[in-house]
Amino acid sequence: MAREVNQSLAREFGLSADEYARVLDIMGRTPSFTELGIFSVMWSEHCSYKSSRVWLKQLPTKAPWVIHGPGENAGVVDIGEGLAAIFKMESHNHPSFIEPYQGAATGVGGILRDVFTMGARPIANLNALRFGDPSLPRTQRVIDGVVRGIGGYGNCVGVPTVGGEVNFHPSYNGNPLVNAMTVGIARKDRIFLSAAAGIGNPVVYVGSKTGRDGIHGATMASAEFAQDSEEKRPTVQVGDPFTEKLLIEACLELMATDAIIAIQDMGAAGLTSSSVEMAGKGGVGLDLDLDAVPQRETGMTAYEMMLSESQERMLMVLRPDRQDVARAIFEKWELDFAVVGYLTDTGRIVVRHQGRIEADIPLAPLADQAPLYHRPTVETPKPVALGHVADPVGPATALTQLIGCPDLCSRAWIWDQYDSTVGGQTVRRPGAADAAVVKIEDHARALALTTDCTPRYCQADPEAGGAQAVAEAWRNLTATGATPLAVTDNMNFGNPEKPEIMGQFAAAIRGMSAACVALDFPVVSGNVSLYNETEGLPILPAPAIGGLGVLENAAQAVGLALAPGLDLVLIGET
Amino acid sequence: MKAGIVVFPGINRERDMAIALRGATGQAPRMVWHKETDLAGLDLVVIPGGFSYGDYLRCGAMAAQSPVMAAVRAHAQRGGHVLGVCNGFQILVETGLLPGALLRNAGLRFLSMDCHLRVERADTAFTGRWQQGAVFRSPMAHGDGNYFADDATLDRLEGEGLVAFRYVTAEGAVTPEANHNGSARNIAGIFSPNLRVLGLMPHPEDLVDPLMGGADGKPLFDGLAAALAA
Amino acid sequence: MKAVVTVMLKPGVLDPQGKAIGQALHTLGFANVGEVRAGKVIELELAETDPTAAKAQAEEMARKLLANTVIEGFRVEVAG
Amino acid sequence: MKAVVTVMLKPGVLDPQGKAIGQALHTLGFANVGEVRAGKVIELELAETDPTAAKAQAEEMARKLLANTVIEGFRVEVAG
Ligand SMILES: Nc1ncnc2c1ncn2[C@@H]1O[C@H](COP(=O)(O)OP(=O)(O)O)[C@@H](O)[C@H]1O
Repeated sequence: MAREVNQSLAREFGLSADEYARVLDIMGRTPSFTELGIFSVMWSEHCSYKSSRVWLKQLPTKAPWVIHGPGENAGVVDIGEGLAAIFKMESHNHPSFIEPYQGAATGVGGILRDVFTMGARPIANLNALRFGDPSLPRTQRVIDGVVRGIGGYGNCVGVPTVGGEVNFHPSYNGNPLVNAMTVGIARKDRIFLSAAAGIGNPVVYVGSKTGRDGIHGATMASAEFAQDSEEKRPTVQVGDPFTEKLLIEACLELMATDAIIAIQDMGAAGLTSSSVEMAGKGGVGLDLDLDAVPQRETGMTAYEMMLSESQERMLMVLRPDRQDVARAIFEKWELDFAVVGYLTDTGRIVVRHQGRIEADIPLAPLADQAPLYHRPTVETPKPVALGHVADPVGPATALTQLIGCPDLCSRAWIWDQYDSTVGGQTVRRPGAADAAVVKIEDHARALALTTDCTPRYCQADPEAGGAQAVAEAWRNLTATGATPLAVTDNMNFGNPEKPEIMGQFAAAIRGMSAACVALDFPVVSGNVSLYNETEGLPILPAPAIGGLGVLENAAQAVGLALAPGLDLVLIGET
Repeated sequence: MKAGIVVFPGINRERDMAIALRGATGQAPRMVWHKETDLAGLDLVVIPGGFSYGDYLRCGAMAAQSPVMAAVRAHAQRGGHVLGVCNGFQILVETGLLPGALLRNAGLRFLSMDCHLRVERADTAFTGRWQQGAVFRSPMAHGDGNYFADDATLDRLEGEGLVAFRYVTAEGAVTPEANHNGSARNIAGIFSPNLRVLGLMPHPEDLVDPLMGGADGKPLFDGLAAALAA
Repeated sequence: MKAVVTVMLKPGVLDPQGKAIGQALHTLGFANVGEVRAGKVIELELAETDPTAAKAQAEEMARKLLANTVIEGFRVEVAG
Repeated sequence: MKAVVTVMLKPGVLDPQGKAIGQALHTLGFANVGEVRAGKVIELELAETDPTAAKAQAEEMARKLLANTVIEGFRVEVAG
């Protein structure tokens, strides 16, 4: 493991020559192996959004009801009666191709943590899935594993899976899309953020122990698939929904006290990104002692611990006088609890392990000088106008074929595997309305939730496709009687270094922005997944939209079932 | 009626159950942590659904070993009422309070859907609000609900009238199609010989409010509240 | 030492998992597969040096927790 | 003949089942239990009389279906 750090190693770690030069400049010396690892994950596409950030800035993110827009672990909107809805969508595309069950399961676990880390009890999960040609055995295995994985995790943690969407296209044969969304509810005056504060305050690690799971997962999620990726078999993370359930309960119990100053889940690039982001946002330094980190395996190096993606872990900054309260709660729930460091006034992250300083990096430049690319774009050519469409089969046959096709047939075989009623608040289950409706316990209010995108449209015209996805989500919410409030998105695209892909991305953002502005439907959180290509073939672009709306009275929710004797009315031009 | 709900790590339908009980009794049930052993004063002990200890070894196996289950057993031996739903049923069976076992669903998939249940006898504290033979709708959500017992046990259960509910069609017919998880003789729930312990797989507690699609499950809780009124 | 506890469904208890695996193997073209049974194996590291004692302990664990003797049987092997 | 395929998570892969079983055994008072790993065992009846061939077949089945070789390893034993 102790290899010489130089440009060629940096390249293996996914850093370009320019990026490595910038590392040398910031450090003023050759970085250590661990330091190089930290830079590489922090500057990966997955963590830094270096190709997408310039475009994401164009999305409208404000409205009077938005409490926290993008930039926090999840978006937060005011839903009235002193309550806030906290929600976000996230992709687990690459892991789900390598190991469908665990990839999808840990995707659900990750997005749940993003939401409860802010103080919300998760009340609903949704998903947006795209698979390859369903007649291929490989696709069937992926579908089976993904659906089981989503159910396996969500059912066990006891958060109902209430909606989603699925479609199929051969461009997803080697690169399925698995986007998971979680929605939670918190009191709007009890929202927890990640900015660390208070020099000398303890940094506390809770949850599962650290193992060598998924090391370099964040950089993997940012690299195009090559033929040999199945052979390389990178370490896959295994999810532990039981521990996640304990973590939810323990965190919510602690959040009812005044012990927590800042909290952040350990997602991609685990300890590195959580500690760097917490300290960076708070403008403080951080001393980490890796010997104190609960470890599942022996002989782990500093590099491995900093980059491990073991699941079901959180990092918190606590009030020093509340440490015992916190420890007692985590012991009650039989979770690990360890003070692994302290906040400092140095503005640096210092990582110690077995008596050695393994990393010592100034935090401001690690964040401020992170690469930001204005990648070249090429517009997608406008689709040629549709000419006369022949009707070879007649409307009756066309209708039966449509109803039976994989993209439109019943999804009951999926949602029958998801517990959609746990919690006792599901007013409209999957299939019962255009959006799922979930009541808020002890309130009359309910949320309407949906995920939508039509990649075919986005391929033909990314701008119109992006706008259409937003509009469809808005319509689905409206159709239940809800007032649409805000969206989360999951931008799934190919290799951003190709101008035509970046062109799709930019156009989709334009379309989404225009629709969001027109509908007063701001984007409050989201996720970007790039490099969704296999052997150079990109996926159909998929800017998945997760929409959230509110109903003041759950009893007014409208479903799809037609009551007899009513008139059918068609609104809008056909 | 004073009811208590036992909470094991990994249980997740305790709040659904509390809502259903509160709806019937007007009072919040006591939440009993799995390390407690004092159930004094409770008329009804409920073991709710979920994934106790992740169901990682066998559903209900680890919870069955916890301290509170000794107290639940003593409560049952005193003639107290016990209701186990889903994971709770699995735990009761693992504890030996009810016979048989719950195997993996025959189709090997988790099943989350509505099913129809037929009330096999109406002269118990649990079923008094129904007519014998009544059919009601209930959500179910489980991966291991396939009731199994050897033939002698099944014959005894039937002979002694200890089958509580069966999976049936909406019209009340016992058919293989209505038996989603493959249970022996379509059995969805069973009683103890004194009729005071009931275990069942489906979730009537999730259908007690027209807002959530119906109140078909409510008679169970209303019946208990009436029968066990202090 | 290490004890390996193998837990299998008793003969006569339907094993849908084994059946499904058998069918899948046939579909994959493994024609000479007959009956398939699926079970669990639990490997225990025991702080115990006497094989007889280790075996007895593992058997007790199996009876108390690892197997449900209503439906399952078990066997224990002990290794260095 | 009979082939027994034992499938275990690869070393280093998180084993939530094993962890939970270990904790439960401790709670039950089995103090000298160290690491616990949980896996699957699949017993196959094969229409094959040559042990070497039977083993090779079972290994192929394990690679193709019985084990998820991304996270699991397997071993095959053949018995009369
Ligand atoms: N992956 C999924 N998980 C859960 N529910 C799903 C999934 N895919 C589709 N559904 C549900 O199936 C129903 C129909 O889906 P879809 O055809 O996408 O509806 P629409 O076009 O009206 O948005 C919706 O209730 C949706 O929530």
